[in-house]
Amino acid sequence: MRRPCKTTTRGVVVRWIMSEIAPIDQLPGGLESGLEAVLMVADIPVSSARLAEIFEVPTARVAAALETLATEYDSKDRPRGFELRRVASGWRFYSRADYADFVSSYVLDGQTARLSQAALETLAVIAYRQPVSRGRISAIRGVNVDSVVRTLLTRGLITEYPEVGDGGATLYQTTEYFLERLGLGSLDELPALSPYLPGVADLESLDSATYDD
Amino acid sequence: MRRPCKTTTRGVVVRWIMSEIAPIDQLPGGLESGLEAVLMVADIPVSSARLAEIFEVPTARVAAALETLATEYDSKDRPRGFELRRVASGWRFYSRADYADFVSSYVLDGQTARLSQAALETLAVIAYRQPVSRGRISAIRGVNVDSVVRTLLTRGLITEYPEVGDGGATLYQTTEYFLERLGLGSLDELPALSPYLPGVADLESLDSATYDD
Amino acid sequence: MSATLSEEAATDSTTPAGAEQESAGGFRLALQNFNGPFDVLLHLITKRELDITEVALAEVTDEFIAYLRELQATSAAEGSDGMKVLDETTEFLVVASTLLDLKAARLLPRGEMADEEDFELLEARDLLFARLLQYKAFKQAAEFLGERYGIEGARHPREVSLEPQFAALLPELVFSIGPDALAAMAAKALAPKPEPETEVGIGHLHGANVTIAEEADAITALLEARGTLAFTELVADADAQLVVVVRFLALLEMFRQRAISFAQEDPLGPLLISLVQESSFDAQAVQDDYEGSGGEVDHE
Repeated sequence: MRRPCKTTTRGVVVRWIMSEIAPIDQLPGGLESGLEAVLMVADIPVSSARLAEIFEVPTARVAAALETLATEYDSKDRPRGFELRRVASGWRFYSRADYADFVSSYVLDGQTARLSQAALETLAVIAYRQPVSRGRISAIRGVNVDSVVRTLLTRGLITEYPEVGDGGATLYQTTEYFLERLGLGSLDELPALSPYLPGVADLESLDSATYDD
Repeated sequence: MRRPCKTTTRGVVVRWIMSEIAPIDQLPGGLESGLEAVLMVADIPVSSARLAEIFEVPTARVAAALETLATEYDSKDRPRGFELRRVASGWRFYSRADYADFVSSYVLDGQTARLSQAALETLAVIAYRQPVSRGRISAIRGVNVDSVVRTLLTRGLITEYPEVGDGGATLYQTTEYFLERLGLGSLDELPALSPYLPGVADLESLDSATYDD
Repeated sequence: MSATLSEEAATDSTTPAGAEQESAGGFRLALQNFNGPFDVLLHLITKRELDITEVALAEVTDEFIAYLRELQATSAAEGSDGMKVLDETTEFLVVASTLLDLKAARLLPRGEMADEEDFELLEARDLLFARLLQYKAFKQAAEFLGERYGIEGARHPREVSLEPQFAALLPELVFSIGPDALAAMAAKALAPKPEPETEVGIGHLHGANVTIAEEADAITALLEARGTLAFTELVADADAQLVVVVRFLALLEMFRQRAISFAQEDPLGPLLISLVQESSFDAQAVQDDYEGSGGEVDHE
């Protein structure tokens, strides 16, 4: 796989065209393992174009490697418990449908129909401070909120905001479903915070989104 | 692996005792693929005991299958982009550290944010002396620790202990996330403190003798 | 408990980055790089590569003074102004004041615990070294945690949201709260939180309303009124041992800020204290130093 790297300008061009000695090729496992690493932690499907950028290789090479991986996981001899599927926006790891019964029993085990106090508080903060990042919610609540934010996402009460915040942080907002469940027509119908804050002098500043963390 | 399933009562009993023909064994890929499927949707470490319940097989068999998978992923020939690791109270998929550069260019989550020396020292005191009050930590470190404790709380590495200490002081303890984030199976895996340290009992009295007035 | 932290590695790690140039022979302490007074003390002691259980404070002090003499001779030979000597002296005094802080803990009224025998047992030096030993152990532990934290940061756990077909299996949420309850919850979470009571360990120093700032003011007033005074004269009006202790700490602070000068005319003679005329001593800043964050800097 590794070839001597030419240092001439033409050599560099060749490197990119040939795409044989990208940084990922220096690592054991090469591009395929690299793709597995990124996709293993990706929550949403990742396009082959984006993966090509990350690994500095041509999109076609990424696409081919993804197909190879997907086929390998589907092997008749030993189908993996996961599959790599291509959906509209890109590639993502899913659990294999054959094992859905077991996955379901894991998912349902210990589930309740109620949100925990921590989840409700987090939802309240998001409702009044949206769009807001997880870091900001953590700062406001003084605890790590990663897992409750995931629960709220899974439950469809919040969703990712289309734009990213400072430093590329994902922002969250409440959903239509959230309004429905609360019996509200729109976010404007959320009660003002002021009456719930006796003793706080500057209520206006609290209601407007100026919380400093 | 597959055996003809007897339908007599005795056959069912045998099936459970032998633990060879649990439902998962009827599927291609068997227990190993089943474990992969469940762990693929898990967002927290899953214990082998819980997996054993889901697949209706003995815990020892699950533990062995998990070890087999972990070893397979680590194969020298073709290390996978992911690893299966035992942390905190269970098993979980991680991206392999070798590909950290590529993964972190995709993931932006503060995972890599460093902890200051002050935060690490405070965390160490809490890890070894939990549950412990801020006053005790300050006494041990010789400086005020309020802001560092807040940082550790927000990061989810520590949490408040359910009961208060002497004089109503809030006590702190490390979290499951602390173990996960440090890749530890349990607190027992923390190395012993310096062998030159006086006995713990002596230190308790030392801390309180000087500062708890 | 599976392993024991490496003593060697940990000893190295206790040398803060700012102290690297010490191999050139200095005793310099870049205080801003240290993590509180214990850090400085620990550094002083590890620098000498001695088992800290066997080191008496007097030895560290003697060595420091010997070093200062050498430095003084060098700067005289080089014709420099001696500022370096002053800097290092004042820095050492901060360390010395910490030692005194610990000694002070012993001198202060302790209510029903004030048993003479207890005090003898809690001999200040032993106490200090035991505390340092403990601090050192935790520094080693912190290094272990730091390494793990760094290594593990290169791995990312899979924590993705549930695939839709499984999310659909979850029991329909029972929403037990309405908009008002949600607003109340948000208000509570967003309300400014009172700062937690500071629990600084040196609180006992001014438990009886004796503050370093006030005593510094008292000293300044005395010196302005009467010129150069001996320490005994400065504390002649003290009605409690606590005042004597705090006034002494105030002197160290004032010296650190170059607000006063010391003179000792004969060996073991009285220590004479006088105001440095052009100084601008900020008593309140001293108080802040003692009550505030104690040098804790959290860079996150």
